[in-house]
Amino acid sequence: MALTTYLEAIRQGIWEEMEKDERVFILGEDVGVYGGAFKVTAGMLDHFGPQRVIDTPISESAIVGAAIGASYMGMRPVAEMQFIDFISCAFDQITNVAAKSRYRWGAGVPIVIRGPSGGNTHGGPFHSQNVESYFFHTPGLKIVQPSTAYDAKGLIKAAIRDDDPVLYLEHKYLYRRIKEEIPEDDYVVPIGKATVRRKGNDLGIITYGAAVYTALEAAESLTAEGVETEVLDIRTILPLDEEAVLETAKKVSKVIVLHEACLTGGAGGEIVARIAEKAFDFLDGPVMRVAAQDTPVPYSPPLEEYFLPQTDDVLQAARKLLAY
Amino acid sequence: MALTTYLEAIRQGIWEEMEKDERVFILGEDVGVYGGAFKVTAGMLDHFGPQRVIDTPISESAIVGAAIGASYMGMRPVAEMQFIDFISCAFDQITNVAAKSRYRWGAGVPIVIRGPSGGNTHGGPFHSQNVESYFFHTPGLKIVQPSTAYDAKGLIKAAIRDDDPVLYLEHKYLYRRIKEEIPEDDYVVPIGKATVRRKGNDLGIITYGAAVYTALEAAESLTAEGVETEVLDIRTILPLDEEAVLETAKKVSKVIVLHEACLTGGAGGEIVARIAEKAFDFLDGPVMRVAAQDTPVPYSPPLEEYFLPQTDDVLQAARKLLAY
Amino acid sequence: MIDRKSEGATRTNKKAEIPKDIKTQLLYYMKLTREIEYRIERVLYRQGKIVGGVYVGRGQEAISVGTGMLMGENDVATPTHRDMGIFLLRGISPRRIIAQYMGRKTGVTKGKDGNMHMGDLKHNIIAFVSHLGDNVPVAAGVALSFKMRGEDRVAFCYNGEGATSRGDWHEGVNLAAVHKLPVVFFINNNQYAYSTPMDLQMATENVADRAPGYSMPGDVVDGNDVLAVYESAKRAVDWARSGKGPYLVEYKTFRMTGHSAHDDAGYVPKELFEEWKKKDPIERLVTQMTSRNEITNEEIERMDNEITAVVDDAVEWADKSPYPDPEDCLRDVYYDR
Amino acid sequence: MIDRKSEGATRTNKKAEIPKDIKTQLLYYMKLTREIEYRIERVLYRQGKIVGGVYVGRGQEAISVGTGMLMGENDVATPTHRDMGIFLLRGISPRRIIAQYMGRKTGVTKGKDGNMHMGDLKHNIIAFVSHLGDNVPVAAGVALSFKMRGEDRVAFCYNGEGATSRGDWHEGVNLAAVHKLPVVFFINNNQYAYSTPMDLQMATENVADRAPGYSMPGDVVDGNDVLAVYESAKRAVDWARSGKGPYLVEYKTFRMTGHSAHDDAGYVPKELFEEWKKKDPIERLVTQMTSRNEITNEEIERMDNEITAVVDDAVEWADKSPYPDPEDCLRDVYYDR
Ligand SMILES: Cc1ncc(C[n+]2csc(CCOP(=O)(O)OP(=O)(O)O)c2C)c(N)n1
Ligand SMILES: Cc1ncc(C[n+]2csc(CCOP(=O)(O)OP(=O)(O)O)c2C)c(N)n1
Ligand SMILES: [Mg+2]
Ligand SMILES: [Mg+2]
Repeated sequence: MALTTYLEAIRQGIWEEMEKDERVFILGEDVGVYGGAFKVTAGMLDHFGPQRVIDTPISESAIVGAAIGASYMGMRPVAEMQFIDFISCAFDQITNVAAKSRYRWGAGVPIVIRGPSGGNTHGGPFHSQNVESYFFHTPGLKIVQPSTAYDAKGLIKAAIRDDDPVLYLEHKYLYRRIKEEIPEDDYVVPIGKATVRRKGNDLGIITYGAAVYTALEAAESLTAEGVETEVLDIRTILPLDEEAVLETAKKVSKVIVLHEACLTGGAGGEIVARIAEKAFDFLDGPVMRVAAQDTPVPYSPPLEEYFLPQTDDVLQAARKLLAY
Repeated sequence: MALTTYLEAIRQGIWEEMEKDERVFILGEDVGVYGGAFKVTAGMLDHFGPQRVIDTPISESAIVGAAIGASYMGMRPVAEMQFIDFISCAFDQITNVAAKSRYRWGAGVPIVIRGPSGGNTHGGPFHSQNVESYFFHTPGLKIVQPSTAYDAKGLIKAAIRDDDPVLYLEHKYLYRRIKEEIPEDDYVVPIGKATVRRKGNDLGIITYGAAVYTALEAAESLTAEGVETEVLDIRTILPLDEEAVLETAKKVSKVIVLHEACLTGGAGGEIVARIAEKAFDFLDGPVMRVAAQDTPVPYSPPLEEYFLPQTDDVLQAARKLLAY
Repeated sequence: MIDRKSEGATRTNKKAEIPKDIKTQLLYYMKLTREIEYRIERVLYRQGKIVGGVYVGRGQEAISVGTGMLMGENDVATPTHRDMGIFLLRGISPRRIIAQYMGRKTGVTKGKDGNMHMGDLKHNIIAFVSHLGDNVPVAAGVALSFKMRGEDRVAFCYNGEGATSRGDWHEGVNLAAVHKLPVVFFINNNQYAYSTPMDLQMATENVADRAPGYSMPGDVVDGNDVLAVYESAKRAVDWARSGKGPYLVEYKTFRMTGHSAHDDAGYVPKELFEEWKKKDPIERLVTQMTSRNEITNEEIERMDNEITAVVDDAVEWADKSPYPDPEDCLRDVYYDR
Repeated sequence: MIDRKSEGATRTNKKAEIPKDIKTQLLYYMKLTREIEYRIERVLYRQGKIVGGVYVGRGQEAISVGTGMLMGENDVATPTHRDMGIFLLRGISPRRIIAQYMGRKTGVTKGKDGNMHMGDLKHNIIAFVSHLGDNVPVAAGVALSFKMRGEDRVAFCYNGEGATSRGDWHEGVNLAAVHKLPVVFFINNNQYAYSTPMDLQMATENVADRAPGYSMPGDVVDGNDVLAVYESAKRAVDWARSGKGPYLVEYKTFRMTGHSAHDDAGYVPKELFEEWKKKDPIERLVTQMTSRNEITNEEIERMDNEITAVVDDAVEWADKSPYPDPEDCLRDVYYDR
């Protein structure tokens, strides 16, 4: 079987759902003729036509608002943010209109908002952000971030079929770097379920998105020191799979929470808080966090490298924790 | 000396700063003739004139954007959101333009964005929110939330004099309910400094805003059970006074973090994470959180009461923790 | 304050063509709207029975009623906070409406949200969110789905003049214009947004002056003349229905109260209230209909009595309705949870 | 593609009045702009020496240069991503600019941000943020401060036609119009926003068609004729400076490249490139000046050589410049920290 990139997996997932369900359509900037800034929607305009692949004006708030309106009428829109950073312009529609709708008046909003996120590509302060933490405080919303091609496809399908609004955060650093064999038949990866990427008993790293690879690299290098590290990829950030988080924490007793977003106010704080409260008796050391610096994402390579959490940072935290 | 309300304290603080510094001006919806929806700017139009008290169109993003632009030119704008809930419409300008400006190109943005926040007034999903957690993940921004009239005045003055953008979150439930004697002379309450509202050795409650009163009530009622509770009012949510947080945590060994915003993704997670990592050895029990339910703010009184963290919820957590 | 611009302006002659039974319905719904709002604002609110704030459309009833009468079974409305008429016309019962204001479980939103923030997809009404202008992209999306599926349906999007300053208003209207979506933007220009007068809200005399900037027709109509409202709405809705794209109609009117129940509108010159009182839309229709012998005083009295009874019943029913259970707080955040 | 509307449209005769030395400067800065962008996009980028993406204004140089020439010492610009001319005219050195693109410590933003995201208050330039349209309320605020303090200064606000779809564009323009703020909105309408053509961006033929919706003059001008650009900008800036409020000028032009360095613009019909190549703003000014004997071939050659030398020097200097220290990452998040 051929290898499928993370990017292609997303494209396949959307494509298949559009084939299967005529309520599904795409809207966003340059998603049509151009196929999207990163080509996630390449070929879709030709195949599905301009009624279902809609190039919009530069209006993120209207993109999301229109998706909401169409979803009220039974459609299943998939809205693209050209870079996820621009989702800030649609913050109001997402948090106030979409997320609260079912709760307020029983009208579900089955929309997907997706876009390229993350750093490590020298995109600077406005093309590198991880925005999950900005939306994490929003009951009614779901947030997923796949780390593998398999999950990328399975989660986009689950997101499209979900009856609630889902933020689907793609990591652009993984788009073409990650390739794997994925099943040709239809499958979904359930929203709300974490997965163990590597088993271990000595230490746990709880993480998601591109940072999963940083965690795996750290885990690999710890083997040499005789340390078996469990890596838990939470995949869904909201609602959080607390059960899986606590299971790992209780098993390994020493936990690092790792994410690429900056530290303060990051989703990591919530994960730590759940562990600190509900697995307290099992802990053999402080729950540590490794994350990006508390600054905007800088542009120049030495700055960005310093900014992002590196494998060495994880190793340093691990050694401190292991020595506990 | 006369008693000054929390609301009047804010008004005095702004007024005095406007008297002292002609760079300070006000803009927002209905801040002029009407004196603001809650009358925080009452009388200012008459006294300072329409050049310095500017009624704007219903354009939160432009209000903040214009404040930023004026601040680049040396002004010190104080922008009002009629209800803080509407700040969602200005999310992009705040997080991307204001907060990153100094970092990106050295241009400070000395603006204050203020407005009535919080629930307990049957305002429903769009007139009751606590928005601090939405902005908490934003390096470059400062966020304060006063709980007393003294702090309300001292912090608004500090915010206006601050060289960085400050979100000043007023709790509307406190506006007219809180009254105290405050000094007539000029003073500031430094941004970034927590304060102990009540000393104690057995238990600590770390909180801010209106929840300070919930904490004090719980503390009072615990005295009867012989428990001395320390209540730490962090006042500044960003940047967090980690030192004070850790000091309380280390001293009492049993900590509850309490806030009115809903639990998941709330600022409480960050506070817990700091304690769990940096005061681990001092803890005699899990760090617990008490917060609002993970739902939008419901309208009907029984729902809102259930939604908000009540003194009883704090007591329940306290007893669990004390039994540890 | 008369029809202006674009096709069919000043077709006052056409008013004669509106059949008597339509006029009677217009009168009924304007009166019902006024009575319900009166009860809410001037009675129940003062009795402390209303939860939260109250916004009414007193003096502006012709707008929601005159336009709402044009809604076909499958058309969809995104009303705003002064459009009570829409809810009544769409068949939301006065009982559920009063219960809504009282925060009861039997209210339209089961106590989850309050006052005008009610909606019901079964009645093709999308609930208003406080954030002004947010309903514009939403209405565009509703219309987009109609266009995609080739359905003969129109979205009715309501806003005050103040809401048009919001970025979302611009984005939504532009999107509708680019894709020629079947949506009509109805603007109630009551000349104030809270305390803010028109000249601090926009630099033009009319909201409709913005319509050409989207290649869209924009009419200015007397919003206190329900027959003019009805006709202008028909023109606009026909246009949208026939696939020509969006249409904007601005209704000049006046808010005969404060912004909300706690606002005494001290900032509004008293003369304005007096001037506009003379233009009361209900009085005007009554005068016109009686002068044409289209309705008798007796019939009016019967109508008034019926309305009083309906609202009495609604208040009584609502007042007896239970509050939601506290634990309902946790329901419906997500599907099936 | 000729002047239109409002005061002074089609004053082509006036072009003769632009003094020779101004024309020479216009030529110099257009050429310098093109050369710097050529070096960045076609040389350094391909050598892998540029960090991140690259956007250039090839073929559009007349706009930033022709308008920027009107900036007085104290006027303030909020340029966007195709306005290199502004930086050069405001005295930001080519050395710092190239260093900016290379992510060096000596770049305008010290490596913190990249490419066009540069600004320097000492030079009265406010740094662009990626989020299109965000600079419009900011420019309004700049102009507000001028008005409040009674200063004789104007804000120059730049955007592409695509950015005008953003809500912030509307909010900012409206605010400026309501308060009659001294700001000029310059629109480069290069007919594409990334791959999106005009007709999918707005329903009107011109961005300027929106100006009346804000009671603001709006001109449509040939953006590839630098003299027309200069004159129209003068008209607009004079208007704003004299306290009459904002002004919008739309420059019709064409993006003679892809959206950014990695985009081959396959979606643009080839004929359009050919058509617009003939309208090259630099060639046009050269032809006009030489035909009037306002410049000799020798002088042009000297100018070209000077520019090459300036840019060579800048590249060399930048390439030798250090990268920022990793720990600089932590600096300047807050004042004095
Ligand atoms: C985005 C936003 N900002 C502020 C408010 C507060 N607010 C509620 S109604 C109102 C005035 C609305 O004026 P207009 O749109 O003219 O409608 P009217 O009330 O006059 O019918 C304001 C400012 C809001 N609801 N939403
Ligand atoms: C809010 C926002 N959405 C999307 C983008 C991505 N983007 C960058 S440039 C561009 C096209 C801009 O078109 P236009 O405004 O016409 O300027 P031009 O590039 O043609 O000069 C887009 C969509 C952005 N920068 N900001
Ligand atoms: Mg109004
Ligand atoms: Mg363009």
